[in-house]
Amino acid sequence: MIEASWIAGLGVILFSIGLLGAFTRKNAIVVLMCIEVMLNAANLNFVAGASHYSDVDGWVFTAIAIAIAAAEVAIGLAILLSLYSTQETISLEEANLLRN
Amino acid sequence: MIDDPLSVITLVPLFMGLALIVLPRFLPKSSAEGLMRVSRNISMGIALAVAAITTLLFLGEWGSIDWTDITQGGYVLQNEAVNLIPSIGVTWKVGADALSFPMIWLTAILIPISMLVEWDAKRGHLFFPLLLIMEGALLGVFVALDLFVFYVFWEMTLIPMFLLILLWGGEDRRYAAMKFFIYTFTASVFMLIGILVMYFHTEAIAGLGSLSGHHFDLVAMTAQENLIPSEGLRHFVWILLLIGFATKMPSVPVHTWLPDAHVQAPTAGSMLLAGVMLKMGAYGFLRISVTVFPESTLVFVPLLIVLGMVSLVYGAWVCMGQTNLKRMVAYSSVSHMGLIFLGIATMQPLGIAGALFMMFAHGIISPLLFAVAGAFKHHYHTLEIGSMRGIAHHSPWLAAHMMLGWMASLGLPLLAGFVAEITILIAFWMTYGWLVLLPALTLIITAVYYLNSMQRTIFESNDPEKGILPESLQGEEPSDLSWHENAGMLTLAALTALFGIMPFIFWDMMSDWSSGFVVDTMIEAMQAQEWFP
Amino acid sequence: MSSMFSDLGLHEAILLLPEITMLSGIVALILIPNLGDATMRIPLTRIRVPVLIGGTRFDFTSNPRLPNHVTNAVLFLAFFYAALLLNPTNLSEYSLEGGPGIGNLLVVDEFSRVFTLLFTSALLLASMATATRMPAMHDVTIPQESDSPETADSKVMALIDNRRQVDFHILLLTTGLGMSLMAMANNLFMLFVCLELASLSSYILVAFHKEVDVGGEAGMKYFIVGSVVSAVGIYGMSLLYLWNGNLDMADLAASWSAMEGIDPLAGIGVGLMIVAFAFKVGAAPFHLAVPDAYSGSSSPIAGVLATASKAMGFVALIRLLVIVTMPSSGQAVWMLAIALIAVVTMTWGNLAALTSDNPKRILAYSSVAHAGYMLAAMAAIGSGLADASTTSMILTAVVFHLLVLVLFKLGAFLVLSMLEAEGRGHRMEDLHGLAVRDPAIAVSMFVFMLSLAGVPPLSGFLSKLLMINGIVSVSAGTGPASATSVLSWAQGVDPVFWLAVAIVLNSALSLFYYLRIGLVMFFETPESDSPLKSSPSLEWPLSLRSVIMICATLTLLFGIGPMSESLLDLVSSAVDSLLSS
Amino acid sequence: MGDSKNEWELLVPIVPFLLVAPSLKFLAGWESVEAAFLIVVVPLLTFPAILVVGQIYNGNETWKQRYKEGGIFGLGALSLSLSIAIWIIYDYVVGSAHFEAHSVVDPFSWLTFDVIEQTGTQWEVSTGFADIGVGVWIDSVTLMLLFVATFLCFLICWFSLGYMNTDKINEDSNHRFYGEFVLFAIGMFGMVLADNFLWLFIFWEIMGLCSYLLIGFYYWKDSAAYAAKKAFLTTRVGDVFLVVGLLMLYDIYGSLDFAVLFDNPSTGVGGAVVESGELNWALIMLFIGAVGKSAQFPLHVWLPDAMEGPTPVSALIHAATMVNAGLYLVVRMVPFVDVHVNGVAGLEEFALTVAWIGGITAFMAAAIAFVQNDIKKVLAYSTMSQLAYIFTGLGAGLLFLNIDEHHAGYFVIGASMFHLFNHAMAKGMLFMASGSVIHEVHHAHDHVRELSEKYSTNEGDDHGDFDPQDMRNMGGLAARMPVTATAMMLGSMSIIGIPLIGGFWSKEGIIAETWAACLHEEPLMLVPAVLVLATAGMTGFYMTRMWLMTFAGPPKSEVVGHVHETTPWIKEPLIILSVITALGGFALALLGASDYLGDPHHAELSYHGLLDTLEHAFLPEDSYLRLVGWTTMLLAMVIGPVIASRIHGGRLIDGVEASPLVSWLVDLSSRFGSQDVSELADSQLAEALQRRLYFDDLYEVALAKTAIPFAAFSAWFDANVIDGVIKQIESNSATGSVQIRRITTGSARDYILMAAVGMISIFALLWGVSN
Repeated sequence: MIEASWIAGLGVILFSIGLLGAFTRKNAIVVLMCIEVMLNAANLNFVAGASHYSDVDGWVFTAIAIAIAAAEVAIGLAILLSLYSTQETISLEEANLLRN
Repeated sequence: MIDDPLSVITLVPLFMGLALIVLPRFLPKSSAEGLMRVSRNISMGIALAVAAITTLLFLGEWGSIDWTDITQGGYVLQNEAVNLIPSIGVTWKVGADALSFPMIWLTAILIPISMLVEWDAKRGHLFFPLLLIMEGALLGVFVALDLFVFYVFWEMTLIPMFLLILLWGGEDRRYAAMKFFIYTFTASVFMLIGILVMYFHTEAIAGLGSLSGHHFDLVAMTAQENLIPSEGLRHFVWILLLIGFATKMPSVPVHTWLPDAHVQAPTAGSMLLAGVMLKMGAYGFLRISVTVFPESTLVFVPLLIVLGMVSLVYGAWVCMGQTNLKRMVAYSSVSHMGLIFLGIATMQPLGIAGALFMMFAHGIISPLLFAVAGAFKHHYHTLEIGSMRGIAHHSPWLAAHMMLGWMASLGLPLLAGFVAEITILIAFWMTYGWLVLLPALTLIITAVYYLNSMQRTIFESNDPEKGILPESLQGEEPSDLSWHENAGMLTLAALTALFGIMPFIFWDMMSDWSSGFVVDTMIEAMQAQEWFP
Repeated sequence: MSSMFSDLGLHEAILLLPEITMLSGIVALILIPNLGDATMRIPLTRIRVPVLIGGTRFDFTSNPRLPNHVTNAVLFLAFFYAALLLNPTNLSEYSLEGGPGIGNLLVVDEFSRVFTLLFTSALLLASMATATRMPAMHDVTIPQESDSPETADSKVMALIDNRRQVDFHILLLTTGLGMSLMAMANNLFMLFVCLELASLSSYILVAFHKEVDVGGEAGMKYFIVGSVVSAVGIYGMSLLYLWNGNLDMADLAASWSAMEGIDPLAGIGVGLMIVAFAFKVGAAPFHLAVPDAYSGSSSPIAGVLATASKAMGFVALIRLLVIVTMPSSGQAVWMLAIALIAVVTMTWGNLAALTSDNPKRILAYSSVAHAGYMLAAMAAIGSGLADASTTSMILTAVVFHLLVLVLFKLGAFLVLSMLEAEGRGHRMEDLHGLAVRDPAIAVSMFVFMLSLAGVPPLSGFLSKLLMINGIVSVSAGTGPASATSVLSWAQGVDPVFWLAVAIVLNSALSLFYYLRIGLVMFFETPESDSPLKSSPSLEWPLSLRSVIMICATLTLLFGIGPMSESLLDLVSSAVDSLLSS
Repeated sequence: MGDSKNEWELLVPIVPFLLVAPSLKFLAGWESVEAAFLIVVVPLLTFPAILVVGQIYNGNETWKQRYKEGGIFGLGALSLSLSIAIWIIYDYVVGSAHFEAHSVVDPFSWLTFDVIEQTGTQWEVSTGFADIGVGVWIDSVTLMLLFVATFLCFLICWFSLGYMNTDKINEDSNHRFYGEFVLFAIGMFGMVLADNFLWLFIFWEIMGLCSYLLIGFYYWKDSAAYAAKKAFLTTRVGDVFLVVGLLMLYDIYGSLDFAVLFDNPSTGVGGAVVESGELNWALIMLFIGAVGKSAQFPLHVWLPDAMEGPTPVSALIHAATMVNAGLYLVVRMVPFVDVHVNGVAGLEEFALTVAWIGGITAFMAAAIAFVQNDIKKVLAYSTMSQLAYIFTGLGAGLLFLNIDEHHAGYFVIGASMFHLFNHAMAKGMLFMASGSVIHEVHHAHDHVRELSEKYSTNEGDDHGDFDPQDMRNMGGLAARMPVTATAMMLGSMSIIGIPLIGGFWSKEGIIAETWAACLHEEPLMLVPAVLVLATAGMTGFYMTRMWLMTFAGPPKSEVVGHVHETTPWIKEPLIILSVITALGGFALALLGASDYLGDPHHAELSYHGLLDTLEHAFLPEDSYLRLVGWTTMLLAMVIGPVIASRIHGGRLIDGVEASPLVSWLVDLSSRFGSQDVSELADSQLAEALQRRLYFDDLYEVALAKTAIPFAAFSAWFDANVIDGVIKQIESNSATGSVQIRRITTGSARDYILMAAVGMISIFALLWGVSN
């Protein structure tokens, strides 16, 4: 059995990748994916915790977190569509009518 | 008879003013117009009633009060404290003593006069109710014995004055109003921190402060032994309070809001600003800083002297360099307010009483000056000194009031300002000796700028028939004062002379207060600190 | 965990009445607009029974304003129930043994109910304002072949607009539901889930503002940044879970105070969660999307973000910082971070608002600044100098501020909303001469501005005063008692004291732009002098104008006098219920 | 115009005023001193009435003709003051029993207060400091000045009725004149009657105000406005020091009441011994005030300019009464110095200062008077010079008293006071006479102009530049104006000190005792002694010159031919004062006025013996003094006038006879031949004298170079530095605001980046704190 700390370590790496991607990439879809990666890092932690503490809650949390992530993506895509319909871009940099 | 006249004179103008502004909007169109027409008369009636009540109180006709017989730290006309926000210890508690009463009377008498002077103000349905609100707020500052309420009223005075400047002010009114508001507000939030630190150190009173365990009751704070134990903190609070009060007074170097505000304010606004609002600073300083923290006051006496001296001397020099009539008078206020600090710094009952009298005398004289300046602007459409000469010919009444006002301001005997100046100077000599030459010589500068201006406005037309008319008049024939301006100014002039010839009307109670204060409170601190200048 | 799913009894149902109301409101919103005269033939018979769903809609259900009315009614009911439940006797009557909780996840106490009040009232105001904001046309027909392309387009647009009504109001109610549940959450994960419910709804609400090009952009930014930080937050929470094996707050708190030093897992977890909540309250430097979101969304929604959403963030912060991670004595580990964030936030907000030329952005930055003030008060709690009563007082101040903020912050947004209804409200010029066009609204706006600035005797002053007072109370006594000079005292005093000075200086700075708004309303000539449109379609006795004026009046009444006292009492007992649990 | 009827019926409103004093005495049974306050109070009520009624009824015919625009009421109030003053003087002189306490009416507590003082290491409420009260103080000095003030106020008001109301230019503004005139009277009466130094100062300032207002009466004239300002400011400088002096006195004695101060000046507050050092400074400070008010060097510059006011004002305020206030103040300091009676020793420096200032001013003013052509300016400098005489005398007296030579001291102080009386009467009359001359010349000029305009249309005459005050336009008026010429002659004689005429007695005493002080006591007195002696001769010269230029010789302009005396309002006071000048001084000298006035403690006014008086004046025992006395007479009577005659003297034109009272003088003046002094007149010295020895220029330049730029700098500093800081904060915030808003780039990527940065900062902080 893999130690919980190893799983958590993987989580750290995933999280870092996600975060790094979130502020380096321009494409909103990619950023959305990075967010998913970060959420998955959290899920890994929950899973690791659940197995470490033998606690059911962790599994439940994971399930709910996945659901939240799904909702988030759905909403995100909808909003990006809406953005695209008005500004014809989904680049985070180019959509900058609002500033200062 | 009303049990609690102080609450009445504070709240009735406040709410009546609000009602007079708000009510017409809810009435049907026809009756609303009718109400707008009479709102001036109602406002005047209320203001006169308040003036009458305070005068009766003063004469002892009402409540049979002996104003010279109030024990130190005691108040008359106190009400049963009403809990306003008991969970943080805020109560509605009012009272008057010899320190506040002259200011109360001054406010009550100045409001109808300033209404009279601007009797034909535009948009009178707003103007006169606003003055009523102003009256309520100003009286609130002077009667409140709860620091929270005091602070609320203190800031509340800003709003009507802000609106007065904005709605009836001169060309550059927006800048002036903003500056006035922000400047004084900023300063008074420092004061607020000071008040809160004091609040934090109060001991609980039963039934108050359920949330914090403290209260804002000034009387109890004064009575509490050693309110703030840490000396450094005490000094810090003292300085925080001073920032608020010195800005209001105003003292150099935090005075620059005043000339701008004055130049732009309408006549009635200037009159109240100079007459009463500036006194709030001195009043608060005496009421809170000096009374509650006598030890800190002693420590900071050198600071007071520096502030006072600089205000006085520097203010006078700046005054001399002004070309705008209202600016000049405004700076003369700065200069005179400096004397108040000097009077307090003497730590003599005489000097403090002189400072009190200065507050009162300046409260009569400066409204006269601003009424004159306002009338000058009104009739000649200019405020530049020297652009109009020989007004003694065109407007003899205006010239006469101007002369009297300026003479009173430069300290001519038998006019109210002199008593204050001479008593402060006597006390100052007793404590500081030859340093008195500085304020004394400033009296010459004061005379110089007033006389220069007089020479170039009242006199010098080179022609007994015409005089030099300013371009701003555009060929119109200038006129003399209208009846209501004249009536207002005559009242002020009469008061100036009355209190110059018979200063004892208010002097006795002021002297009594300062003696009581120094003997009961200050001497202890002076001996503890071995304060022997 | 077993009790978590214990059957909900009548008592619980009553305790959760506001939430149940909102939930049924959502259901009703889904159903009611679809009610029609559709019938269904009972199979094998010729009897057609009306099934009501589908078919030609009734006159009543085809009213495009119906969702709005329903939402108003639902929110008002929820507000009303929450107010009823606030009565402690009612609360205790329906409480179960072992505290007023619903399982381990929710706790229904005065604290959560006060916030329900806050959320529902904010949403109610926004919903009422929306009636004037979102176009809705009665009796729109489907485009016919004979229509010209323009007519057809406009008919389509009108149909879409009518359809959006329901979506919008459902989202309002889900936001309310999420927030309200979130205030009751007793478990960190529950808290987060509810927070996400509200947040996700609010992302859409922000993007809902399709009349302008920037609506989508605003939604996108708010969403992207929000999602990133909530991912960060969830990750932080997962770290806490790893550390403790449990996300129950009481349990976390116990472990936290039992911990020797700071466990890195716990520390990092808390730090990450602070990031997530700091975004919600709009604290620097996580606030950058806030002004964009406010200015891109419709004003009522911006108002909700500035009040309810911010309050939600603060509830989360209070739970996390005061309940979970407050050590029994000494300075909290997060104190310095929060204090610094507070100072940066208020300064940034005020400074940025100074020269902004968009009233909505100004209000957004002002909202940021206010978050700074409240964070400063939180920092004072964390300084470890506050005893129980002072903590309670500071929290009271914060909650009180959040409550009255609904009146004058949302009130100001409502005024902007009225302007927006005529396609304006994005430039300072749009406010020009408002006093000429509608004096009552201009005066109300002025009152809101003064209250935001903290001018007595308005409620904004009282709340700010309470916060400063809290800071002063904890810190003023810390200077060395033996200090004989100001300098030596100032060196000795706890740095928390300077937070009060920072607030004061910032208040002064803020006056500039608040007064500027007041000035342009009164002293600039308006671009048009037609009177402001009142809300014609708000078929209540109340028009939006009177709602705004009521807000202004309450702003004054909650500032001084008996009403403020009763509100303070309410809040302080709510805070006590939080702290005692 | 031009009628010579005296409108006696106009005086009817005065009668009730005149009846007040008798009715108080006989009907109400008042003591005279009880009525003393009325001297001030009645004018105090009259002056606002005149001003307000005048402003309302301005231009009304009845008001103008019947009430002389308020002049009649002013005259009434002043007559009341005069009658009560005479009543008091009568009581005092006849039976002074009830005056012993001086301050007969209990002082009224004006300002009450406490003073705390330090005793050792304790602060206590002091019992030594008295309240500031107000009351009436009467002694011989008071009475002498009270008489001078009330009497001259009354007469000059009378004179004004003729002088002011007949001039078109004053029309519709005479109520202002009379109102301010009466206000001035209040100040003067009040100052004389005040029983403490503070009230003395208060009324002193009131006079200053009226002086200012009346000099600026012709407000539209730039020169008048400037002169008024100059007068007020210059005296203000002195007043400020006077105030400082008051503060010091109060600090020393704990009171400013004469009763307290004079009772025992050697013990101060709480019985402390008074150090001469501080007292010396206090007295010098007070004296600076007196210097300003009495136009002494170096604060003398305002007086000549003050002649811009109407002539009655010059006569009353700037010659006869107000300028004496300084002298009065110095006389009030006698008890401090008088070591014979409780005085403080060691104040010689103060005495010397007084004497020196007096000597310098006397000489300087006389020198400048040499070259003045404006008749009023000559009189102004003469006033300055004569006042300086009195200061010198007082200085000598103070010196004597301070070294316990009290006999000589009392005598010279008495002589000084007596000179004050003589000078006031003579100079008041001289000014009125000059006013008469100016008035008539002016009218004649108007007349001539009307004629010339009627008959010759194109004649380019320089009428616009005609100055009716310039003596170069006069000459030969002795024939046209007999009353005026006589009055002027008598007045000049009194000022010069022609033996037996009023001024002689007093001037003799001053010069002799100054020399005595120099020779016997204090060598430093030499300078004032020499200067006053020289001035005696110079006085002879310039007074004679003035008279001769005006009245003798051939007319110097065509206008003179049309001059004649018109209104009796002007003539009557001149005649009264001529009599007083000619005989009153002599009579009083015989009654021992000098002793009486000098020593309020002991002397009585009594028949003194003609021979004693004459002997003291002409044949003092001390041979030095005899020499000095005769030298004075020689200089004043002979040398000065003879030189003046040689330059300016001459007969009238043929066929014109002066009245016998003055013709002898005209004749005499032509007997000494003539001398051309045009070369001298062009010299640099004359130029310097013309420019008033450059003092005015010096002050002007000093002000323009220092005060004005400094004020402008202050205003600049305030607007740009102090307010600039505020504005800087404003603009810096705006800049900062723009900068900080740039961080909100609009790119969501940057926002996430910022959030990440924030996150890392939080980590760092948490990590830092937990370690």
